[in-house]
Amino acid sequence: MSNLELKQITKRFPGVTALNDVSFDVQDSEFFILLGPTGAGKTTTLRVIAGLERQEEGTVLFDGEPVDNLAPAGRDVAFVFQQYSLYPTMSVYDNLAFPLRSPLRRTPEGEIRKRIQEIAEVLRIPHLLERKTAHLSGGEMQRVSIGRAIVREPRIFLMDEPLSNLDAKLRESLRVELQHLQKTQGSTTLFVTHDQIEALTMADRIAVLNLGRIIQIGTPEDIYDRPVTTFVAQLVGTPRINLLKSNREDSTLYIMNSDLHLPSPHEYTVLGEFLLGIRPEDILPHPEGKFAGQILLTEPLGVQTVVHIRSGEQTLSSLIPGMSTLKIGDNVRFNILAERLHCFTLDGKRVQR
Amino acid sequence: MANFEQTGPGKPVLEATRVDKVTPGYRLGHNLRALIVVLLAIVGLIPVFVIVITAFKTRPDAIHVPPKLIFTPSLEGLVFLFTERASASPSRLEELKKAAEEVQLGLVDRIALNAGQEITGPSDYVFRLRNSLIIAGISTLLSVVLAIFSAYAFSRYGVKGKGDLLFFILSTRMLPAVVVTVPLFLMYTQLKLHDTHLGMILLYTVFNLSLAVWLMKGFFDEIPREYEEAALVDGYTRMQAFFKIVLPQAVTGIAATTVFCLIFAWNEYAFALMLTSEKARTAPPSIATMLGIGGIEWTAIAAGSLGFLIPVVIVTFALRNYLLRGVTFGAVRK
Amino acid sequence: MSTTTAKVASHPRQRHLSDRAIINLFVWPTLVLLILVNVFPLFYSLFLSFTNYSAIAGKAPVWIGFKNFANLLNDQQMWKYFATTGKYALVSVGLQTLFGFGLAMLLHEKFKGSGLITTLILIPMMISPVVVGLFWKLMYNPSFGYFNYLIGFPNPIRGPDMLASSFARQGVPGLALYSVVLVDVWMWTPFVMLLVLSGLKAIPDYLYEAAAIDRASSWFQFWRITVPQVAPLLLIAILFRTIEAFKSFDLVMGMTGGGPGDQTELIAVNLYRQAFLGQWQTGRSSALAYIILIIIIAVSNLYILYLNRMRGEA
Amino acid sequence: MATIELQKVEKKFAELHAVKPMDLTIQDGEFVVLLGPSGCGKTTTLRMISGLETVTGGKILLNQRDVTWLHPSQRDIAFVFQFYALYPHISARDNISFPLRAQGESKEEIEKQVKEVSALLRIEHLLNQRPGNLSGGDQQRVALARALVRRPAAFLMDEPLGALDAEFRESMRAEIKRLHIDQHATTVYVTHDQIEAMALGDRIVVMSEAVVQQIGTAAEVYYNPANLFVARFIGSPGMNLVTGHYVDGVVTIPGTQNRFSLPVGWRKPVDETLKESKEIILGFRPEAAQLNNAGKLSGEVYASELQGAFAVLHVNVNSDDIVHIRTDRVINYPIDTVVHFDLNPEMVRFFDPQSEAAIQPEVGA
Repeated sequence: MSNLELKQITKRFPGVTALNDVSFDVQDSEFFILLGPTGAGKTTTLRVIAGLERQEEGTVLFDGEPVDNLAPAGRDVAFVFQQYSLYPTMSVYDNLAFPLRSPLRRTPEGEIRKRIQEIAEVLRIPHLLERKTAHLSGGEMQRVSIGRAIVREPRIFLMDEPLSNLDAKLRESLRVELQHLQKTQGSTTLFVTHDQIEALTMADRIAVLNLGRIIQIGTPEDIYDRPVTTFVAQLVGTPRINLLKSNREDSTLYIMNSDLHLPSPHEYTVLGEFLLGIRPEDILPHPEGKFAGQILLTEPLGVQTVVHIRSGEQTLSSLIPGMSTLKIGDNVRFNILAERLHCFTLDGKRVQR
Repeated sequence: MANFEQTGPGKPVLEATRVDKVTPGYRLGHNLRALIVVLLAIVGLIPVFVIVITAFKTRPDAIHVPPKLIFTPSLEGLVFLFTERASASPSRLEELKKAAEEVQLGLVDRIALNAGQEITGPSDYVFRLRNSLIIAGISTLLSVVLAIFSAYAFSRYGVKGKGDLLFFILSTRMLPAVVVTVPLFLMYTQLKLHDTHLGMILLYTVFNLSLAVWLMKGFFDEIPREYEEAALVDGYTRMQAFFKIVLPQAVTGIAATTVFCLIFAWNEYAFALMLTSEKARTAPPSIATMLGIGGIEWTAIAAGSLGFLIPVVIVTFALRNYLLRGVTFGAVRK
Repeated sequence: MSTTTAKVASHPRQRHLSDRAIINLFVWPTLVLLILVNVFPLFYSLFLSFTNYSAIAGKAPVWIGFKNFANLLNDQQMWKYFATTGKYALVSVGLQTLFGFGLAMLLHEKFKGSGLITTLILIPMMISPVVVGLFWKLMYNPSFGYFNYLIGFPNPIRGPDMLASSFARQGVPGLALYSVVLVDVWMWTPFVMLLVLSGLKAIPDYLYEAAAIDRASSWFQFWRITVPQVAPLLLIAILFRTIEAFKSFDLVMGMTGGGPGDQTELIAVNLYRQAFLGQWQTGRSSALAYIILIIIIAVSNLYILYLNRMRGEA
Repeated sequence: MATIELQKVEKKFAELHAVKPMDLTIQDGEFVVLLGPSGCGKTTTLRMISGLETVTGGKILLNQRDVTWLHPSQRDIAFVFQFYALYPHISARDNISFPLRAQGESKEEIEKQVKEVSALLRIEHLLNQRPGNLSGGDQQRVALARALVRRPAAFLMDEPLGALDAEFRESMRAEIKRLHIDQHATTVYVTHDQIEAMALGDRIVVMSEAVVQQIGTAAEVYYNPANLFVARFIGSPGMNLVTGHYVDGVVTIPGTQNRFSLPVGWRKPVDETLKESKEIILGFRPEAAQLNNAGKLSGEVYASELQGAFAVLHVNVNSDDIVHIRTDRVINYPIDTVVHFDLNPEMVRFFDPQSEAAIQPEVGA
């Protein structure tokens, strides 16, 4: 497998700059995820790497060597599309064999048959080989398209939201399988998604992309615990992070139009108004909690419950494990875990701590 | 691994039956509307029905006043269509009748005999039909092949000025044939293409090209680009991707386009009338002039029209779901 | 993973065509043919329209400026033929729209066999117009034609002779034109029906379901849901049929050849007469051809513009 | 408001049994969710209540009135569609006021109610717009306003959040719940998303293949699934279901030395249900397992997933059963390392492999 590097890639379409000075690298056999809302430029990035799109500026390097003037065929990358990932007119076997029969590889048929048997075992699809692609379920289709990517042992795997069209339950199980497969194959993978759960659960490292710009690159823990902007903070974590307008006077943080105030951690240097970010799981209802509020709404989700609390004019959402017995309208006392607070300037930039 | 896709026998297409759509009153209205439409369809097809029965009538039955519905069918129309005849003198008729008793005369001659005529040779209808087939067939083949390539280019690449280019191609079809034939006539006479198969094939190819390009572009637009791009990434060139992945998926589109071009070329009259006279004359102009020479040869004309009509009816059935696109130049997709 | 397949040879010089090459290879043959057989003759005839050339006179064309156009534009006969064509287009398109819309509304609700019926109704428009002309000529025949018989005039003397524009032997001007219009309507109503039907099919069910829940009157459902959705397609059908009506030549030639007199002398038929039949006035007919060309391009531009605007909304 | 009663309601399309005979009673002001995978008959059931679908058998009562064959508009119900179903050619205001105009309300009355309901849903600034140029979330708000304005006896909602993109869905879910609390209108809500079902539903009707699998509150359905389907479908990831070998009080997982003895109160019911067959299914939610090195059960790590506030460890307990264990954040177990864990006895469930039904413990487990 090889490693991939993008240096100052800029891609413009008439009237819009799809990618603006994007640079990141993917180490050998790393599972790297590009996370961002629809229209952020994720797919364009993949297409530039695969050579399906020509970038205006910047270079794409495989193992340190620029590949910009190589045709897609010559780059030896595998591309798993979100939809239309299988050739409709061919059987599953022919789909899997197609890349191996390309003029570049000319793999002998015997070799192809052996490789395909192997892959079919790994992906548990041997019973599908002779079936026409039209007769496959969504899950089977994506598994075969992943198989087609693996069978040719490409230098790099590019995956464009392969799970997002699948039914929720299937997505859960395929996520686990894909992660296991990648770890055991050690294949360098660049995976694109807008689903933050997929990013957090599967990635070794995540790059958050919005409007064609890289906002943050880091491990799932970095992105979740140390978001550099309010955009990243709100993108990951359900329910979304509470962002409360607050004010800092010497060593206490006062949350606007509520009587909540917290001792300010000494490293917070900002003075005056700022945005305080509190993850719902860091707000813990507790009989002797320091703060008081009133229950607006409870949303039981099975493994945990979202409790909407109003304190003063501010509404906070908190996340408590298991099923809560709190009723709407009850008064509730709660604590806020001080060690995991996030502090942003009013225009959304993280104040370093 | 819990997979909740209820594949089963495929999700059935359930016809929503709303409560107010099953009341007796609604049912009655529904059946009434169905009846009216069926009646209208029948009335609409009377002319076609008339052609069919006239083709199998004898001449006297055909011009019977009032029009005869019950009649003994005869092949006279067909025989007259395919033969040149002369009316035989009474003495000649006697001779032929005697020959008929000794079973020397073929069925065809005997039919002519009943109508008091003697066959002198084959008519030119078969020759005209052959011209129609050659010219329509080859021109359709050419226009479809050319259209496949240019339509693919238009569909996949933003060819400069694509909008007006397509319109420009279409405009050649928007004009009355007559407007184009005046200059063509002159060009063809100078280039010795007048009344030649080549001349007509060239014209019909271009005539059909605009329709074929628009139709094929519509069909190509419906094939997702991801398939070709996947082939590129799998190590194939753009041309190989076109032949191995795109074309196999466009087969139904190509079939529909071919048949539409065939129908338009087969039915064409104006160009054939003005740019051919004898050698390359196709069926439509020759059927129209048949009326002139043979006097009231209605049974032959009906037979000729029927022969010309049947392939079209069969094809209309085969093409049911593509009709919308073909007739509106692919502008409206079903 | 066990054996590794043949690694991709490091970027072999593959014989593959750049996109630019592919575009040229695929598009140029079509363009060349179009230019040769369509564009060149149009320019050639533009030149001729400014001359007094006649194909059979054997004299070289002599430049006469706009004389041809001037003669044509103030020749009363020409205006008569334009008027006949306009009347023909107006009436035939009007009736086609009415009947087409009605038929589509009836056929919209599926019933057993509605697919078959729809296809049967579509047959007339697929037949060669000149053949249609022929067998309607048979239908209209006063004595043994089925038309008179079906509308209750079995006796040829007291009945109408449609194509001779007479009723019980008295002249009825315009009857021939309207009998040709009737055939045009018979042939092309299915076209309008097809477009309206496809518009109706595109309306999502849940709009009617929401209307049913909101106790909307069927009048509201027709004017607020059905008509706005179908209007664009109906308009395309009307524009399309107007252009076709303007072009019609085959049907008229098959039935009346422009007669009786010049009652059904549509502009395209007259152009044929001037250019070929006997008169051979090539220069003048080229000028007439250009007048028709300009009118049709104006109308079809409306069509293309409308189509793009409609696409924009859809 | 209204009570809704379904008595033996059934639906057949030719030979396909879309909804098998079903009984359901919905109390006044209750929020009931019909939950199940696509094609399980939940939408057909909703459409039968609304009259948009005829009934093949059984009766539907609205406030004890038989409405089975009544025209949809005479049932005093409002229907919210997945794709909004707003009339495209008229403004949002006209869309909302439309049902009132049809009822012949006076102009001022209509004006007042439209103003009131658009304030409630915060769409006053959108009233003059056409639905075409509104975002998905706003269109659904207009559709909700149209449903609310006529104060119907009951609200029927067919996956209203299905077509919205992620960031709208969470806020709209809370809004629908708040609306229900303010109006306490009887609501029947269809969805395939079990998170939505548990967040919104007072009671949840879990359906699959045209049959009701279980009716219960979010807690009942989550903690006491009636059968294997409900256990697997509810919860993300679903309940762990491991087939074991049962011999007098002890469940052993074949192929490993994992053994688990039945907690108190389960011995008699399990013996009675299983009689002589030796197969049993042990079920437990991911949060019911705690990692600890001295844990009695063990397996190799297959994969691990950080899910934000917590993490899930996927462990191979035998050749093909993978178990999901919820852990707090600090996990970095490379693949195939052996981990040990224990099960919280109160959260353990047992199922009979033949009937797939849950075995009920003696005393409230």
